[in-house]
Amino acid sequence: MSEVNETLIPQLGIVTDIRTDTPDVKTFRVNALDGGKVFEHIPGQCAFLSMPGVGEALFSITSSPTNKEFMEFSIKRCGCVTDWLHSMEVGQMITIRGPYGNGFPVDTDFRHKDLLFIAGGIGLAPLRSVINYVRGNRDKYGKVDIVYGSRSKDDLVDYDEIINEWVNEKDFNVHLTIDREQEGWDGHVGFVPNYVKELGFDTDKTCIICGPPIMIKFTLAGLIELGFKKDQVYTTMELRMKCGVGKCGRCNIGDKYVCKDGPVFRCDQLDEMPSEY
Amino acid sequence: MKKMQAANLNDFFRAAAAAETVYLPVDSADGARFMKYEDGVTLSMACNTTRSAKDFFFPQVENLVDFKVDGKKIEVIDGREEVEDFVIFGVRACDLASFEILDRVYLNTPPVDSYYKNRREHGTVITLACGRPQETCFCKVFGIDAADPAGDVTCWMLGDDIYFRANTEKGEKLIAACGSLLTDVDEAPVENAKTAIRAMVDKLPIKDLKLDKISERHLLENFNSSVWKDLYESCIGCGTCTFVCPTCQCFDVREFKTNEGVKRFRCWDSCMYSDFTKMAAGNNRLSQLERFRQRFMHKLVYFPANNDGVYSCVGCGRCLKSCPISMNIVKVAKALGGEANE
Amino acid sequence: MQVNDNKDFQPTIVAFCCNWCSYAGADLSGTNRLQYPANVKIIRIPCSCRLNPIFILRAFQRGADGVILCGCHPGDCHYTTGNYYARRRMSLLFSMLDYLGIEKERTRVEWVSAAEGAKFAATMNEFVDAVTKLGRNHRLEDLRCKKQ
Amino acid sequence: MQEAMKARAKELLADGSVNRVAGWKIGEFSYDITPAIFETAEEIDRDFVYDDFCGANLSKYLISQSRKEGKILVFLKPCDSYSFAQLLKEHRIIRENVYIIGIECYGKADINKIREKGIDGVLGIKESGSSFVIDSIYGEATVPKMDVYAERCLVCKSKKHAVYDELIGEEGDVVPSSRFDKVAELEAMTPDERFEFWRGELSRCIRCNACRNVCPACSCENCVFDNPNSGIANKAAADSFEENMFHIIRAFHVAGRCTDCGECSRVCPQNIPLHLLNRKFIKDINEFYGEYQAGENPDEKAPLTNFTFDDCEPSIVYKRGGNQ
Repeated sequence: MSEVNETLIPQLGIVTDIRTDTPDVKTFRVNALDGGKVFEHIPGQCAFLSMPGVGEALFSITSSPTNKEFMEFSIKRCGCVTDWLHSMEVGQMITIRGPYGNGFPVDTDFRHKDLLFIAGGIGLAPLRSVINYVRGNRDKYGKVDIVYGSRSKDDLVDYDEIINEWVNEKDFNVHLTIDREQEGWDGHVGFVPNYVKELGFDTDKTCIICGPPIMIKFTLAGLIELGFKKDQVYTTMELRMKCGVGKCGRCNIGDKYVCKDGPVFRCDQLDEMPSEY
Repeated sequence: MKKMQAANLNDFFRAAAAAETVYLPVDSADGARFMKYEDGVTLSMACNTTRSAKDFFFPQVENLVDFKVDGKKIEVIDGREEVEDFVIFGVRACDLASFEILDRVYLNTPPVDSYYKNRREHGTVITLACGRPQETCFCKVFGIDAADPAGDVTCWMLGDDIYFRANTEKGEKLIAACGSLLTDVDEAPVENAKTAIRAMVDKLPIKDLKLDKISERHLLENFNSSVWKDLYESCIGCGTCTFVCPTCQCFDVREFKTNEGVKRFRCWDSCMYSDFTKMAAGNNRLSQLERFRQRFMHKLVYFPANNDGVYSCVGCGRCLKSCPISMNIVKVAKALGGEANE
Repeated sequence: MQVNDNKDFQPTIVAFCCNWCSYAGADLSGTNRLQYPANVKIIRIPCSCRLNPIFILRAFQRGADGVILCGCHPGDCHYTTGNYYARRRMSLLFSMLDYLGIEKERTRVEWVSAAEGAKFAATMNEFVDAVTKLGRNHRLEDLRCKKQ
Repeated sequence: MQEAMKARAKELLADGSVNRVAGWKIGEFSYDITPAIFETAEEIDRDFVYDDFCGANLSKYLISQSRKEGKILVFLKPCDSYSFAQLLKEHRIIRENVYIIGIECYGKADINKIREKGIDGVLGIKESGSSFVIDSIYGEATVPKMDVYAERCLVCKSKKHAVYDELIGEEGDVVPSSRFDKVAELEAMTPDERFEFWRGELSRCIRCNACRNVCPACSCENCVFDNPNSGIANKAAADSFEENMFHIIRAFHVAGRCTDCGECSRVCPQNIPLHLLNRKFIKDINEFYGEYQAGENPDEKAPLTNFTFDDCEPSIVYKRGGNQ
C-alpha cells in the first residue's frame, strides 16, 4: 500500500533562508531535508506548503527551474497559513507537495519571442520564475520588457535583484512604477495599466500579466487598445484549491480545473470560460 | 444464471459474510440504509437507500495522513493500509452508474487516488434489478437500464426466487463460495422480468426529461441563462443534495489536532456552502446564485464536457426526495432545457 | 449508572475560574496550604459569564472527565450581573447534557469568593471524588483524541 | 383559500402596494412545493399554490428579501408568524418593506409519513373531505389527513398569528398543545436509555447543515461552525463527539429564541427528531423561569438575556426528580 505514490501525502522540506522583501512579503527558501530541491518544476507551476495543525495553502514557485540548489516562494501575509509562515524561523520543517498546474509555455510558445512582463505587487512572484528562466536561457528568447508596479517603493518585491541584476541583463528593459509619490523615488509614478499605455509597446510581443484581478482587467484592456491580440497575452489565476489535481472540485471554472488546466491561461481561452474567476 | 429461493437469502448472506463483510440495505428510522450483515438483519424492500452507496468507496470522512510536530521537526506518518475485502449487496443500477462516474474522477483521470482505488479494488458489488421504481426515478434519461445493471454479480428478485448472474471474475468467486445454495437455471424468467421492469420504467413521470439544450455546446448560453436568477432564491445553501447525491465528489482537506499530533483528513464538501471557494483574497462565488448554478452546471455541462458527454447525474431521485425546499436537478433541467420539456 | 471499578483511575478535571473571585480563592487555598488534587486543571476566565458552552464540550472532547465552573457569588459579580447570566446558561446546558444521557455529575457550578480558599479546596476534593466514582468519560469523548 | 390569496396578491401587485410576493410554487408532483418569489400576475396565475403541502416557513427569506428594493408581500401561517416576529425583535427584518397577510392553517401534510404508510410512487394527491386520495404508480389509496400530518402540526401550539397586516380567514387562538409529552417521556427514562436513544438518532446525522440553514433563529451572518479556527468540522461526521457537539450547540444557540416552528425536523434528510432538543430547552425555560413563547411578545426580554436575583441554581439539574 505505502509504495503507491499518493499526491495528497506531502513531502518534507526545510526552510533554509527567509528574506524580508516588503513589510508584508517574505521570500522563503526551501530545500529537501538532505539538501537540493524537493522536486523539479516549470515556471508558473505551484506547490502546496503546509504546517500541520495550521493548514495548507497553494503558492506559486518564485524561483526559476534554472536554480538547481533550492526553491523560493515569495509569500504575502494575508491569511491563516501565511501568518504562520511569516512568523516561523530558519530551520523550520514544512510539508510541501507539487508541482501542480500547467506552467507557462516557456519552451514552446515563448521561444524566440520578445516578451513583455507586466506585474503588480505580489503578482511578480510567478513571473520572477519565468524571468529568471529566460535569463538562464538568454539565447532562446528575444528582447524582454518588464513593467512592474506596486503601492510604494517599499512594496516592490525583490527590489535588490531587479536593480542589481535584471537591469544589467542584455536586452532587458525594466520599467518600475509606484502608485503614489514618495520621497526618495525618482522613477515613474502611476498605475500599471496607464504606464503600459504610456510606454506603448510593439504589438509583436508576447505578454505575461500577473497581479490583482482589477489590474489584470485594465491592463488587458490597455494592451488591446495598443493593438495586441488576446492570444498574445498570458495570465495566471488564483482560486481556492485543496487537492491540486482536479479532484476536490473547488477551482472548477467551466470545464476547466484551474489547478491542473491552469493556473496559466491565454486570455482568449478565458473568453470561452464562464466569467467566474 | 443461478437461482436460489428467497427464503434462503439469509443463508446466502451468512455464507458470504463468513469470508468477508457483507453490507445490505436495511430498513431504519431514516428509510433504508446500508448496514453490515449480522444474524437477524433483513434486506429492505425499499426502492433505494436514503443515502447513496458512494460511502463505500468515497466515505464522508477519510484520514489522509498523520503528522507529529516536535519543535521545528515534522514527522509524516502514512497510515494507509489495505482495506479488507467487502461485499455490497443490493446496489441499484443508478448507484452502480455513479461508481463509474466516481471512477472517472478518481481512477481514470491521473493521478489515481490511492484511497479510492484501495476501497474500489476490495469491494465486490452485487447489484439488484429494480422491482418497484418510484416517481422520483429518472435513470432512463441517462441511458441506465434499471432492469439489468452490471456489477460483479447481478440479482433479480422474482416472487419467491432470486436469480444470480456473475459478471466478473470477482463475482464468479463469490457465487462459487455460496455454490451449495444455488442451482443452475434457464434465463427465460429473468428475460420476462426485465421486459416487465422496462415497461414499468417507461411509465414513470420524468423519464422523458430532455437535456439536448444543456451541454458543452451551450456552455456559455446555459451559464448566462436567466433561469438561475429565478431558481436560486429559494435555495437555503445547505448540503443535503450534495451529501445524498451518489455522484457529488468534491471534498475538503482539513486538519484535526489530536492530543498526540495532527490528523489531516478529507471530508465531503458542498459547492452550495458559502465557504467553498472562500480564500484570503476573496471569494469568486459570492452569492447563492453562483453556488447554486455551479452545482447544476457541473453536473450537466462541465462534467460531460470533460467526460465524453457523460452527465454527472444518474437519476436516482434522492435530491428530489431530500431537498428541504424541493428544488432539484429535474426542476433546473426543465427550466434550463426550455420548451423541450413543456 | 456505570460504576467505576478501576481503583487507579485518576480523573482529569477542568475548573473554569472567574478571575476576580474563584481564581483568587484558588490562590488563597494554595497560600493556606490546603490540599486539593493535582488533576484539577484551572483555566482562568474574566467572568463566569465568559464561559461559552463550547468550552465545556471542548474540555470533554480533549479528555476531561469532569468540568466545573467557579464564579463569584450571585450579587458579587465584578461586572455586576455576569454570573446571573452564567447561572441561567449553565442550568439549561447541564439540563440538556442530562437529557442526552450524559452523566450530570460530571458538570457543576460552584460560587467561590476570594476569601473562600477552604471552600475551593473542599469543593475540588468533593468534585474529584464524585467524578472518580463515575469513571472515565466515555459519552462525550472524541476517539481521535485518545492515545493510539 | 388559495384563490383568495392569489386574488389578493394580484390586487396588491396591480395597485403597486407591493413589488414582489413571497409564496409557494407548484412542483413536479403534488407534494414537492418550493418557496418562490413572484413578480407578475402571470406567474401567480401559473405557479402559485397554497395547499396541505406548503409546509415551508417563508419568514427567514425576508431577512434578505426585505433588504431589496421595494416592498414584498408575504403569506405567513400562524407558526411562521412567530418566527417572523422573533426575527423582527432581533432587528433582522426591515418591517416597513414587508406586507404580511396572515393565512389560516389546519396542519400540513408530511410526504414521508405517506411513504411510511407504504404508499409509494406517489403521482398525485387530491383532497377529499378530511382525507387524501393518493394516486400512485402502484394504485390508489385513501388516507385520513390526520394520519399523515406532520408531527409539529399534530401538536400545534397556536392558530393565532403573532404579527400580520391583514388576515385571510378567521383569526385563531392559542391552543392547548401536547408538544412536551415526548420530552417528558425521554426525561423519565434512565440516563443510559436516553444516551442510547440520542446516539441512535444523532449517529444518523450527515452534517448537511440543513437544520441550521433553514432555521429562522439561525440568522447569523457567520456561523460559529463555519469558522475554520473553531476546530469544528462543520461538514464532516468525523466522530460521535462532533455530532453531539453540533446539535447541543446549535440548540443552545437558539434557546430562548426558537419558536418551535419545527422546520429543523421537517428538513432533516435523516429524519432526526431535532425538535426534541429545542423543545427540551423551551420546557426547561418554562419550568425554571416561567412560561415563555419566543416571538409572542415583542417587548419581553428573551430568557437568556435576562435574569432574576432568585433564579434557580444549576444544581436544580441534580436535585430534580427523574430517573437516575
